[in-house]
Amino acid sequence: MAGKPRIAVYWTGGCGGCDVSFLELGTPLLDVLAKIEIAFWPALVDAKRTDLESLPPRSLAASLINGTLRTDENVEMARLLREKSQLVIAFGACAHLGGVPGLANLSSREEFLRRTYGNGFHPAPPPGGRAEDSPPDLLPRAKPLSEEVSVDCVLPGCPPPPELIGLVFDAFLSGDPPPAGHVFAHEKALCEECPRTREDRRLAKLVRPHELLPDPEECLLDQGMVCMGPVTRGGCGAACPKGAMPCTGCLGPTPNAGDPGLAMVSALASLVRVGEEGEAAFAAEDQVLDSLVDPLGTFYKYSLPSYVRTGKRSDG
Amino acid sequence: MAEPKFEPRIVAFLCRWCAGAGADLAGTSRLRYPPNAIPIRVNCSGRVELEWVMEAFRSGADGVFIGGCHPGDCHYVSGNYKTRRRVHLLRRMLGELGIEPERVRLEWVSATEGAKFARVMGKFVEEMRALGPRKDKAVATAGLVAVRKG
Amino acid sequence: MQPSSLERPSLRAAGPKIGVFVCHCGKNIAGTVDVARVVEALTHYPGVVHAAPHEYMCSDPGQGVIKKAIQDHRLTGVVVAACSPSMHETTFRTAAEEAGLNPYLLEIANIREACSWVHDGPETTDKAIRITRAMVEKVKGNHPLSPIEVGHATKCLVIGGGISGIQAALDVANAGFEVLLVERSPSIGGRMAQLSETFPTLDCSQCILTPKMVEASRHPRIRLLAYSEVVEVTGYLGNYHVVIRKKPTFVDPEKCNLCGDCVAACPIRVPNEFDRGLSERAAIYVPFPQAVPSSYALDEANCLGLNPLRCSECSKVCEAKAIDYDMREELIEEDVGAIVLATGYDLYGKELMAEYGHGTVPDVIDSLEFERILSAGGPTKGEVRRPSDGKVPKEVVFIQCSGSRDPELHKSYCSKICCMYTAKHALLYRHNVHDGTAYVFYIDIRAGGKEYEEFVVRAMEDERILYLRGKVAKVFRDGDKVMVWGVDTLTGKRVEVAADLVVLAQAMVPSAGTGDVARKLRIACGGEGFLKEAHPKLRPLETLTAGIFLAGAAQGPKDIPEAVAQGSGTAAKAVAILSAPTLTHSPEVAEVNEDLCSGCAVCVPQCPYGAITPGDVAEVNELLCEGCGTCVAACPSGAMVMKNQTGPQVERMIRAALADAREEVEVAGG
Amino acid sequence: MKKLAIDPITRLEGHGKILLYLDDRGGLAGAVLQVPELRGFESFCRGRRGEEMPQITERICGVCPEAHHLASARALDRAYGATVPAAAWIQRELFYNAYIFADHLLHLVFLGGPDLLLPADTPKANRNVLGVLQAYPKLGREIVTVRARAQRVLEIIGGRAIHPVFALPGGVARPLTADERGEIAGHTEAMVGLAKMFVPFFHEVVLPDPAYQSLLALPEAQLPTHYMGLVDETGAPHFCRGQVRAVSVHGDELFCLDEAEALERIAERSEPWTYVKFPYLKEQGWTGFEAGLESGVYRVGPLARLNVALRMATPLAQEEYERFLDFFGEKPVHATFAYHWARLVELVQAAEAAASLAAEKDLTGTHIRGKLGAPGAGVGVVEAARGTLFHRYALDEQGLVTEVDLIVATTHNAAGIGLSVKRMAEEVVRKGDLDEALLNRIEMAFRAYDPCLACATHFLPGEMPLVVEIYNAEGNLERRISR
Repeated sequence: MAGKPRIAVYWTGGCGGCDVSFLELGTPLLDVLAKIEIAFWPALVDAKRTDLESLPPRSLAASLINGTLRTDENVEMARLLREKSQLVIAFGACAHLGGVPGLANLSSREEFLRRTYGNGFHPAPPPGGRAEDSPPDLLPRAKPLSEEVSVDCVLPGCPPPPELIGLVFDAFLSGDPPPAGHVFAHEKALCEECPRTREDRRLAKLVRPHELLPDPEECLLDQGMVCMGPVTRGGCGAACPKGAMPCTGCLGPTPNAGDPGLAMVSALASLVRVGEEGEAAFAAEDQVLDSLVDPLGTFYKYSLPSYVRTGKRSDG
Repeated sequence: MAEPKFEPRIVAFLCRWCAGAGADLAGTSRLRYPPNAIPIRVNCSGRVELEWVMEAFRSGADGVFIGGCHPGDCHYVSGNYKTRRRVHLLRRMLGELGIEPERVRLEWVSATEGAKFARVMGKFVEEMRALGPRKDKAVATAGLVAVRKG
Repeated sequence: MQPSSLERPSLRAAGPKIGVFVCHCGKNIAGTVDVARVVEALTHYPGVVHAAPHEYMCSDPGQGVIKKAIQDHRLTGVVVAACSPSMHETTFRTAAEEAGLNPYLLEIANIREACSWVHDGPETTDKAIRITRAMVEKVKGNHPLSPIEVGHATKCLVIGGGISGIQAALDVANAGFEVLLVERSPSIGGRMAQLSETFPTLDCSQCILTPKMVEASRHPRIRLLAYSEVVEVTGYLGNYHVVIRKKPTFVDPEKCNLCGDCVAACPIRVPNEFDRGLSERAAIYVPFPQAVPSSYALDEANCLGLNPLRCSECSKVCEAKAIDYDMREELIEEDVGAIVLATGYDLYGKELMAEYGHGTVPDVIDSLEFERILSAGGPTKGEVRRPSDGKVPKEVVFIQCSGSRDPELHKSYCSKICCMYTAKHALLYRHNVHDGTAYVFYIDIRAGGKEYEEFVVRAMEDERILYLRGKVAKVFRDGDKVMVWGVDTLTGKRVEVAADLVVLAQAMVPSAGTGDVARKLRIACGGEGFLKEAHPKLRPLETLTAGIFLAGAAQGPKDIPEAVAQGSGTAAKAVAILSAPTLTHSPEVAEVNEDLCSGCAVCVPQCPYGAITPGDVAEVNELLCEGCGTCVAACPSGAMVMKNQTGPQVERMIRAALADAREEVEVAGG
Repeated sequence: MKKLAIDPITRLEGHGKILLYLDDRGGLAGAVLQVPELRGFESFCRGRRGEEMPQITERICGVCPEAHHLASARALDRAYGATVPAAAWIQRELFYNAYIFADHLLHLVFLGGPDLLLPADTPKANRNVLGVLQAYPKLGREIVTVRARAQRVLEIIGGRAIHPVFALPGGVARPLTADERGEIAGHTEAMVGLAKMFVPFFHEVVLPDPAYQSLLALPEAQLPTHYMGLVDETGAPHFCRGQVRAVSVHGDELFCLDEAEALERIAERSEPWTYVKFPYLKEQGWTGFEAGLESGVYRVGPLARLNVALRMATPLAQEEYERFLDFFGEKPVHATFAYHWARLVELVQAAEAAASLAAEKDLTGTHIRGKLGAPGAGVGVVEAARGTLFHRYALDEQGLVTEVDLIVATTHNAAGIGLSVKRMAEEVVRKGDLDEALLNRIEMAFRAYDPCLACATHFLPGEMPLVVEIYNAEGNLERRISR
């Protein structure tokens, strides 16, 4: 059918930051909205699930889905949108890699229900209500979108920077859809766009952001901060390092970095130097390495469900 | 009926100049050690990517052995030091992932230490037998972007 | 330049045609490995189009089988399952090349040293299959490569003007190549110039050395840079760029006629290093009469002062007007193709010998001091007189292994030449002092060398030289005597000698500047500080850095003939490089995927060879890269790639190694 | 017994479900607001690095990350026993006022606003931001532009507009430059300009609208509860520091305390049929879902803040505040739909405050990190756009989080919202035949609170269109209405 391409934007469950970031397009947003037809975008318009259900398969040009998959309902909606869409775009870090809520996978569902509500909390229907009225159950673990439906391309970030959102629509309205698996961010790591200077590539110590007021010019890694920049895609303009805070990896790893945690471990360990290398320095080097706390939470802040299934928890 | 004895699967990354040569010497000296480990030769232990260690675990390995030159003897001066640090940090992470850190073993073996190679390899296999099969689940999933291009 | 393997389509794209050849190696492999089963298993392995066994793969017929198959099946890769690659990799790769297959598309699966020789029982065959499968995966990912070719400079730098360096310089120069001979002190000649006579022939050291020194200084293709030091060395095999600092001597060698008036005029007197402090010299001096270059030098450190000029007595008396206070140091830059390191040795300081009086007893001297005393040109004009009072010593004790073979307190190694020169010392002493008695304390005698044993026996048979087997426990001053307490372990008796002179055969240690030079050249030193050879047996003259060679005692204790032989040996090595039309370098090096490199520079400090230059994208100097791959494993973006051993390639090997022998391994995913 | 399921409710941040139970005579037997998801931040924040908490907890909500970011930083200041230097404080406050401004604007235009700015009979297709932009092109454009400028202020100071990264225990990440101050000043000026433009618009267009008048007067929309909010030393509402003041249904002070003690005055109860927890004032205790003097139910947010405050902090806001009080003639104001007006008053104060902070000399000061002591436990409080937000952490000696407790705006309001919904439902049900517009009135009841159910349970927010299903006593589907 001719006319404007029809798209859907939906959150299975993100914090809403992705949608707000969309709004940050500002006036360009209105231009974009003029060129497309929003068939379904709860954040903005009052179309309903029934409308969506009534659409023929693949009648939507694209769906941008953000959020971690956490409940059965999330999965249902993702499948529904997949069925109705030609392109499914993972929109934001949660859909892309599992996102911050994916850190929940570090503990079991039971454990965090207990911790949140105290012992003996079991979902139940309201007074006079029936079983189906009790709150929906959670999936055993948080999942990225690609674990339940096939994803055509990715718009990464937490949230995706408006410029990158712009790219998607440029690509999209230009008529030729992006290649399968395309990620709307740079292939190169953040360092490429980071204005900080890299002088002496060696780590004599590790410091945490609150322990050091960093030099405004020098690379944060060289100053001992665990900056994920080297393993993380560019595309945000190195916003965090510019703000004197280390990159935490929200745009996800570069195409060949593989597992971002392993890549960081390798890079950090390679850079640690305490005096001359050699047996005499082993103990001191280990001290530096051991000063790294919470490696999983640090390296997989946005990607735990994509890369890590800890053996600690029973995996449903 | 009795359980069949558990035989650990092991991948051994051996540097060409020391551990690899040591393994060859163990061969020429006809020393016996258990066959559980499949050797993969690299120029330097510094070449060993942590991705490989994980790939081994992903592919079902019960242990990973890395053999390099003794401190001070690295053919490439300092590759073995880098490996030592990487493995040290990796072990810590493995613990949090529910994989026993002992499943990754780094050993210094010189070209002249055929006997030592046979001994440490035998010992490692023995320890892996004692440790039993891996209790953790698959370690990393190949998500949309987790697979690297060749 | 090597076309990038990243640009070339992977062979897998075209569909690999791999041939697998399994060697029986007689019973060596077939004895424990069921070769037929290996062949069978590999025949069905994805990508393998041909698999065959052979009794002896490395034999001509064996190689023939491979060559034929390469042509018949148009193989895109070959795996030879046989002995360790260190045995026959070259053999088989050459064969492949002869059959028209790029040699880097052939790999060896080691199923002998790593399998058939170390295991028995059924798992042995299973392991052999896994090893071979993994190697098939590697070959699938390999790209054809060809060695990197590079031009080079044709000069040679020799560092150290001792006999070894002189020999190297002469041999290279005589082969028709230009040589820079750099010597730290004002004259070449080194230790040998200090010696009196040489064992076992007892001919005069100076007499046989001087002609070589002169030849070196006169040689049209040798540029002699005495009183000079290497400041900086950059570059790589065939193309080293060196910066040399020539210190000012303040005397124009052209004008200086060696009259010596300046020495008389000079108010300064300092201990003469050449005589080990047993004589004095002026601040302006020639180290020794036969010095080359033959010119005086004013040693700035001891002169009253040049800036401002405090004395200038020497220039006043110099009729030749050879003295030039304005002479400044010179920085000389040269491109050289090869470097010979011959920085020589020092003696282990006697002040470190607590048991022998901390070097505070004037009549306890080291072997080089005794050499000077014995030399005709020495402080005593060749008469044996002791330092304290110039008396002729009647009882002299020689102590061997002083500081050597003593892991607890001193050096653990044997200094190798002490047995010989001590015998020489004792004999020469006896020739000098006919009524004198020489005692030699030794642990055992090491006289391995042509006519060496005979020489020592000659000394032992001189009844006035008493060889006492045992170590000296204590040496101390007692009046004008030096008491020596030891034990004769043969008789078990305590021995006490009230000696007039004690000579310590001090251990040999690397010369003072050795570590410094090693750092500048980025080559390794061993535990004891001696320069480290590439292989103790098979590559004794080479270092791990291609194009840098070791000669003489800087690499370990040596006597003169060995040092000379090494000089010539390194010359041959150097000439091999200098005479080559171009140099080749292994193409299996790291390379940067410029589409992925963010310039984060994590790789830069990983490289021990300084082969990586940081920038918007990192840059690898293929010729400096030795292919260790440490940078590749460190690269956070997976942008640094090892040619023919990429990460994904090895990951496929891992999968192949672990998958059950039966199951089809999934080879995609790279 | 029939059940009405309004699932899910829309134009708010988060998933929500309203269940109405009708007896056989069609009367309302019960009404609950159910929040059907959770993410368990309390659980997985444990073990994380303390200094990461501002950046982790802000992922609870992408609409008000700034509130979590600063509440978290405040808790860490306390946990590390740090005194925040002036320069850092000014950065934080300026940042925070810009946030309140932008967030209130978001609600007035994108979320709750359409209910007021557009006539009640507006077709649903237009009852959204686009409708607003069509109806008021000039103001609409201005709002979009100025909101963008406010977001830019957040970006300059926070490092990023959404999910900022600048707050650290004891201070902020970096000093601001003179140029940055210059740009900020320009933006804050524009914010004040918009506020000046919005106020008359409200009085000329929105307030006189009989529809709004009736909502304000609607008996079902009067909810006499206690109120809680943050006030500065002068008794004016302050969004990110001061003391927590609570007043009773009659306006008497219940307490005025520092965050830690204030937190002691609150207890939480959880109901198995929802993931949201229900806080109440300990002293009054939990007497079930009911308002009134005896009940422990209290409300927070713009209306609550104006009710606990003695005055506003800035001149223009004070003027509007007085107009507000004159209109109702009583304090506390209990009219739920007064939340919207209160929001406007605060929007004015936020703009004015931001402007004056932009002029502070110390804004570009370089002493921005207070000295940190050994890590311990700490409570932080701020006023999120929609109400009081508590973060409480305990850290171990490594500075890793061992305990987390979050009480957020909408949680405080959960009981109140439930009540408002129930009463509105009663009214709607009494009117009999249920149509979409009527159902929207039920939603308007909670939209007034600008609730953030995302925050409320730290679950994944999602907005779903409204579907109402009416079941008969046997539980068979009788009718399905969709707007």
